[in-house]
Amino acid sequence: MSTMNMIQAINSALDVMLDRDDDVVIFGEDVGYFGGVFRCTAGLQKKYGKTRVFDTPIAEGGILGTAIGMGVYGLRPVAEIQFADYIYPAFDQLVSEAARLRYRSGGEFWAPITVRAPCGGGIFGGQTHSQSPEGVFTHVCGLKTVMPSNPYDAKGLLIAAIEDDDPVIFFEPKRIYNGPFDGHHDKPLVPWARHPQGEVPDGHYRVELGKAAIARPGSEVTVLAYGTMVHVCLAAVEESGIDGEVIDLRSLLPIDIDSIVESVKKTGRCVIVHEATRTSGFGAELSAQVQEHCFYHLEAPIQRVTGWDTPYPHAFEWEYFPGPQRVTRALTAVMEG
Amino acid sequence: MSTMNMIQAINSALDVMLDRDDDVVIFGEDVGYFGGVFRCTAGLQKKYGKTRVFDTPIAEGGILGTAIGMGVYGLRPVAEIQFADYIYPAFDQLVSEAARLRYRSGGEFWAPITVRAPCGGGIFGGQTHSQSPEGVFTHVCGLKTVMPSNPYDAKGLLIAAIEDDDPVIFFEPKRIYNGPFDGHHDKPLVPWARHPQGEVPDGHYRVELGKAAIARPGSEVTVLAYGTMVHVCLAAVEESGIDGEVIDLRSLLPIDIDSIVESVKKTGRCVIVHEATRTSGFGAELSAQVQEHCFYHLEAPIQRVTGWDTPYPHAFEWEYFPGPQRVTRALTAVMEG
Amino acid sequence: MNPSQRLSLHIPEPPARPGEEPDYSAMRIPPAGGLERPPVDAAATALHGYADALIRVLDDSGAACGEWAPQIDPQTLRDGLRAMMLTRIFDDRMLRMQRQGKTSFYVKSTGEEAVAVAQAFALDDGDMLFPSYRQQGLLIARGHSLVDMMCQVFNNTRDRLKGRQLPIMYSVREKGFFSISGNLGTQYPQAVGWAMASAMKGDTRIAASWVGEGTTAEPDFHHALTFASVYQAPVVLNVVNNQYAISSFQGFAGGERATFAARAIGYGIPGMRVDGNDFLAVYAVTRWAAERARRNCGPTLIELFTYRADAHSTSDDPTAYRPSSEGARWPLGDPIERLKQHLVGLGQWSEAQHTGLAAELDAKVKADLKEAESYGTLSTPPDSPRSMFEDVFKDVPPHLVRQRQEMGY
Amino acid sequence: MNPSQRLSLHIPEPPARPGEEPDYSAMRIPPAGGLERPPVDAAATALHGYADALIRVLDDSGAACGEWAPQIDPQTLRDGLRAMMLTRIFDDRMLRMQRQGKTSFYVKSTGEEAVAVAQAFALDDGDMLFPSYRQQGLLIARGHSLVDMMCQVFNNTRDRLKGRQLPIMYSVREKGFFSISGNLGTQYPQAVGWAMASAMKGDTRIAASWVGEGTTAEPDFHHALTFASVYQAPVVLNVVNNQYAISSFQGFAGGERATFAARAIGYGIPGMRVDGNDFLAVYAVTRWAAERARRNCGPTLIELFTYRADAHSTSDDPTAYRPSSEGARWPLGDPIERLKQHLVGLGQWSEAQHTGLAAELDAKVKADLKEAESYGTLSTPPDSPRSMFEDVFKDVPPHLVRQRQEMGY
Ligand SMILES: Cc1ncc(C[n+]2csc(CCOP(=O)(O)OP(=O)(O)O)c2C)c(N)n1
Ligand SMILES: Cc1ncc(C[n+]2csc(CCOP(=O)(O)OP(=O)(O)O)c2C)c(N)n1
Ligand SMILES: [Mg+2]
Ligand SMILES: [Mg+2]
Repeated sequence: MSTMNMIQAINSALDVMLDRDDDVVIFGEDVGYFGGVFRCTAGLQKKYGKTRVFDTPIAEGGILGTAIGMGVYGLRPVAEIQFADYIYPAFDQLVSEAARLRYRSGGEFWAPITVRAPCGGGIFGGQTHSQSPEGVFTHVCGLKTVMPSNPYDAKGLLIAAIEDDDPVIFFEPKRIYNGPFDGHHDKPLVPWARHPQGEVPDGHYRVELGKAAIARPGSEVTVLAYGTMVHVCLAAVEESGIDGEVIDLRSLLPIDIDSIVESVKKTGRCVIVHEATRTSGFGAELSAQVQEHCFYHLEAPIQRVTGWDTPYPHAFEWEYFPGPQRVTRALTAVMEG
Repeated sequence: MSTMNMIQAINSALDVMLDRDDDVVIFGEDVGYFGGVFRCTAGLQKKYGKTRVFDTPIAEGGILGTAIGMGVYGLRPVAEIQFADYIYPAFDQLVSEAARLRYRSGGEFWAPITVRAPCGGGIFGGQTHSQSPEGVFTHVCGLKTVMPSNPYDAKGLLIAAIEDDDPVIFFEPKRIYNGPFDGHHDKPLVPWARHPQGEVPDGHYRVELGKAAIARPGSEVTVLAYGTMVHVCLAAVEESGIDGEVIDLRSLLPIDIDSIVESVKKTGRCVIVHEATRTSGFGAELSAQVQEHCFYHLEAPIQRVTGWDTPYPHAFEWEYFPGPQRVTRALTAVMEG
Repeated sequence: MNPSQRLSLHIPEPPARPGEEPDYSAMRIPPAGGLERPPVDAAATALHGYADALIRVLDDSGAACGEWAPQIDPQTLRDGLRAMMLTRIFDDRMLRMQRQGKTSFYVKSTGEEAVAVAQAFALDDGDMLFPSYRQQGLLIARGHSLVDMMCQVFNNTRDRLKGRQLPIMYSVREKGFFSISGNLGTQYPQAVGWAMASAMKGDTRIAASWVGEGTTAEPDFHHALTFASVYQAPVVLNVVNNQYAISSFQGFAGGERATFAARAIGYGIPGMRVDGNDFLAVYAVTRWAAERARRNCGPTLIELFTYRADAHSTSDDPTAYRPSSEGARWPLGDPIERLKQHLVGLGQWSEAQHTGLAAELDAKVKADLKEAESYGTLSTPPDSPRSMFEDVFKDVPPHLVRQRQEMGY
Repeated sequence: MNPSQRLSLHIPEPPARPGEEPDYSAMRIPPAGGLERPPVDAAATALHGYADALIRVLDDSGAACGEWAPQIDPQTLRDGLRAMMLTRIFDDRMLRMQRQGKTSFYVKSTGEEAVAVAQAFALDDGDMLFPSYRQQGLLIARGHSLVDMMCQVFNNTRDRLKGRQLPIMYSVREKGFFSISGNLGTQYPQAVGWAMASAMKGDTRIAASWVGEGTTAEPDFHHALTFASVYQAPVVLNVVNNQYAISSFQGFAGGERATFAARAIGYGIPGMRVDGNDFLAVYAVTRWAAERARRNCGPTLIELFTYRADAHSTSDDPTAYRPSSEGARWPLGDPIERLKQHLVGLGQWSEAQHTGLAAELDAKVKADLKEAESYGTLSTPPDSPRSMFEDVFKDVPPHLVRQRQEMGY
């Protein structure tokens, strides 16, 4: 057991997997000698050699195209997309190839790739270093989409993703790399070292894909969130005094609908929170499913708290970011509604 | 006034716009001399010359990248993506560029492009000639997404799209190019010539983007659909004997939420139908918005009838396609529920 | 400079359109046997000339000439001829099936059979193939069951792809034949990735991939060449220049300005241009490239110059955009005829043998077809629709179980 | 062939890593003035040699040599020197602003000033520029207001981009300077499209665009070259090879195997390689390419060989991946020093004038900064957040009005 921040936990997951499985290879822009712009692969090239951990050309489509080929050969490639905002040039290889390969080949070929991509805002990254594109991947049959909210889950989910025989997109909310940022940007960040989920086993363990976690049990309203927003929601629940049950989805697809339904049937109310833009974001799917399954238990309209439907504006970061105040407002509304 | 099928109506819209506005140019794979694999641009190169209507390299990203540049120059480019399934290589230019250009440049530059893309299945096209990817574009701030259901609207919406100063993705449900296919694949197709909306003015007219149409008024349940599914829903309503109000959305973004809300408040019930896969499809957003706006009017859970969450399977086309039977089942369920 | 000169846009125009007479008199066809065969470890920079050249072995009389003439025993050549003939007969027969409504779609490779067949012969059996939709000859050359291929085209009860794929989008793992994608070019970087993996693992197998000349404009062409160059991947990348991409002639892919083999130069990769209708030349160049890759000397790009003798697919009618006489006038002939002539010249084949073989293959295809049809055609779906929900993921997740149940299964 | 030979993967390795001594002794630096200046309408095929060459005008003594030496009057050269110096001083000062927390991010162009400045001088004012984030020199050379640039970097009340963009992602329509994208390479095909439009309309203006050598691996590089070639678009496409892409040396973009100028060959486009730190050579080659484009002779790819003398951006620390002595040992010198030396040699400049100009520019930048800061810095947002909902579309649609109201505006 060690104290790790999320970068260290991710590094540890990669280290464990490189060590256990000779077929694991890691590559991406600046991930080799340098160790990644966020340092998630620091030290790994030195430890495992240049053909296990290496730099690539700046071509996200080429990175994922070759990753698929390696996966078909029998390797377990882990590719880094430097920022989630830069995943779009690889969209075709993900959507048309990785996602459909097993299906279209009648199960003959598949691509057990893991795609790591730092996502989300709150770091003054502007419109091209702040996006949360997870929603679109959940519309693509054949991809699994994951987003951890803490170092323990990050390591366990990443190991599970690498060991999974399906392609997994693993989004890393970079705002919480160093600590559980709760949206109070004017207060100092608590480091992971002072958070229970900063305690991370050194060795191998898995956090199952497709299982949500109850981040905080509660009785009055179910709050669905993932990534950074889990901490924002926890803060809002505390500050509002409303007894919210905060569910950390962890895995968006497959989604742990049973845990969600159980909670909403209990509370009768639901608030959904994500940083991504609202229209057709993953919150829409959550809302649709909750009302499909829990219609007769709902006592108020489901509320969505999300990024606005605009690009991420650099100077108005905190007006854009769905912080605890906005979540609190939604909690209050859903209690009244 | 002429009788036109949807291909002719689209051709007519392009013809009218090429004639009216010297800045309109049309290009794409096989659209020039040949006139397009679906013949939508037939005759136009001959009429307007090779620099107004021309073929391109097979590079969807290049087509839209250059289209944006032409738009910045001051032209109104209309680009064809041969099948919507092949729009993904252009995803980055659409999402990161066309959609954000006006915003990121503070309004200095914009890309008034129109992207035409035949979409949808039911033509035995298999997984790469049948997709309905409209949902992901509605998650992208700065794009407008449109899908007509008949020749009259196709022409009027396409003209409005070309004249619009924002980028518009114009999806053409190819299954209804020749007639209002209602999902009864074992019955002969009624041609547009025998349908009132096959009557199309020869000249210029616009169908405003962002306005839905009531395809059939009704009192018992609101049915939200677009493209081919409008006809499937109309058939299902007739066959079920349930007095459904079928709303043809026409424009997904911007969405005519007022018309939807008005109808659902009246009927108290809602069924959403699209051909695209279910999870995180546009139906999710519709469902979320309907329950946000009409929660206290809803008498039963909103139902979604969609393509299954699998790639489009060639041999099981009709098991996959959300036909009138499945819609009828949902109508019945929502009446009982 | 005259600043008032107005700019104008160039739009490529093919040599001839319907109603015009194609004229190939200006086409530069170098003589067979005129080029050196460089050592397989030659520096890429020493090979620039091959990108503008046309490697040819068979001369007009069918004799094999020059350094590139490969050492192949007559039996192998006869096997190659057989595979090409079988491919053509198979194609013709399957086209008829489509016309009869027994399947929805078909793509022929008529006129281009030497590409797939000679290349399959030049590669090792363990080498991994990442084809486009027009290399059915690879499967036939590797001796794959025609019945199996037909069952896929028919989407019948024995369709190994469970009715999921468009006809001809084969996938045959045991023959090292990768699942064909409907999306152009995506297999190209995948082949490079496979080859990189093989190199990482100290394997001896190489990869090969194919795209049409039209597809070179797609990003994945660039990705493949970049990654192959950077990591010196053991891969043979082929561009089948059949001069058409549906209705667009090669000028819309850049063919007016340079050869497709020349694309390789900028990546420091050898670009070898070969007469794609010359079985021996295709075999020799592919063998050279494969050997080069296997010796860790890196990737090669091969442009196979040929002519799409028939329609793009069953959805296409080429008379709408090119003169119908064009194919007959195309000067590089037919690959089957040319190999036949060579074998006859060697005294290893005769007109009678040829007619006999054609009849035998025809009978074989008919018999296979009969068997395949006995398992059904498009109207007889392969399996229960229940299988529709399988293989989206390795295990069927709960939401797909629910949807399957919703469908009634 | 030895079939049992095991394959292995090549991973590029830069000449030197931290702790090692960079050694440029093997670098081939051709003498200045050694190359012919071909006519601007020369066939692309006649120009292959320039892709492997290095066009240089200024020799070690600062004298202009050979056919490529452009005819520029001394005042223009002094203006060029001034613009380069101003760019460097501006960069240095803005870096300090970032370090002081007055903005979130900055990107310098130190060592590469000749690229943007000489190219801006070589193009006409009406020509449209599609830059990457490292060509601030273009704006400065076109005389754009530094205050305006600073206000964008500060995202203050006068930020013409309304606080929406990351610092340095300028957009200045009236200077023909296209909105910079954070996504690498996307501007390249856009420039080609703009040039195509200009040609369609019979205009006389051409387009120019810039990417780094690392960015050549992106698909849009390939798209731009393909479309430029097919339609012979009047565009000048520049690759700034500063040898680094963040931490990755040029080998990861293919630089171990061929030059970046050589990429052009496969598209039938001239690829001209130029000493990017030689103001006169950059000017001359750009002028040649611009003239070529303006005469309807099509596009040109220019590789500008230079060195990124400083960090990638304020988020980067290059000592982690390259020897800190590398920059000093880099043999092609500093563009400002070299032009200064040339002017001094001509008797058109002096040490005293240089010092005086430096002081003047320094004072100017300070004064401008004072003004810009008076409109606020990052902590003083530009406008009401209400504007956040504008310009997503031309008109604010109902759902954004609702969201704005939800936000309380
Ligand atoms: C990404 C993508 N874009 C467009 C298409 C439609 N399409 C199918 S085949 C084809 C032409 C391909 O031409 P070429 O690469 O020369 O191959 P050939 O058919 O000549 O063998 C086109 C445009 C597609 N399948 N995928
Ligand atoms: C599509 C995309 N991928 C990755 C990045 C992250 N990134 C920003 S700059 C950079 C390096 C670019 O190097 P180069 O093209 O050589 O330009 P230079 O910085 O040297 O001027 C990278 C990888 C990005 N901005 N966009
Ligand atoms: Mg072709
Ligand atoms: Mg660089």
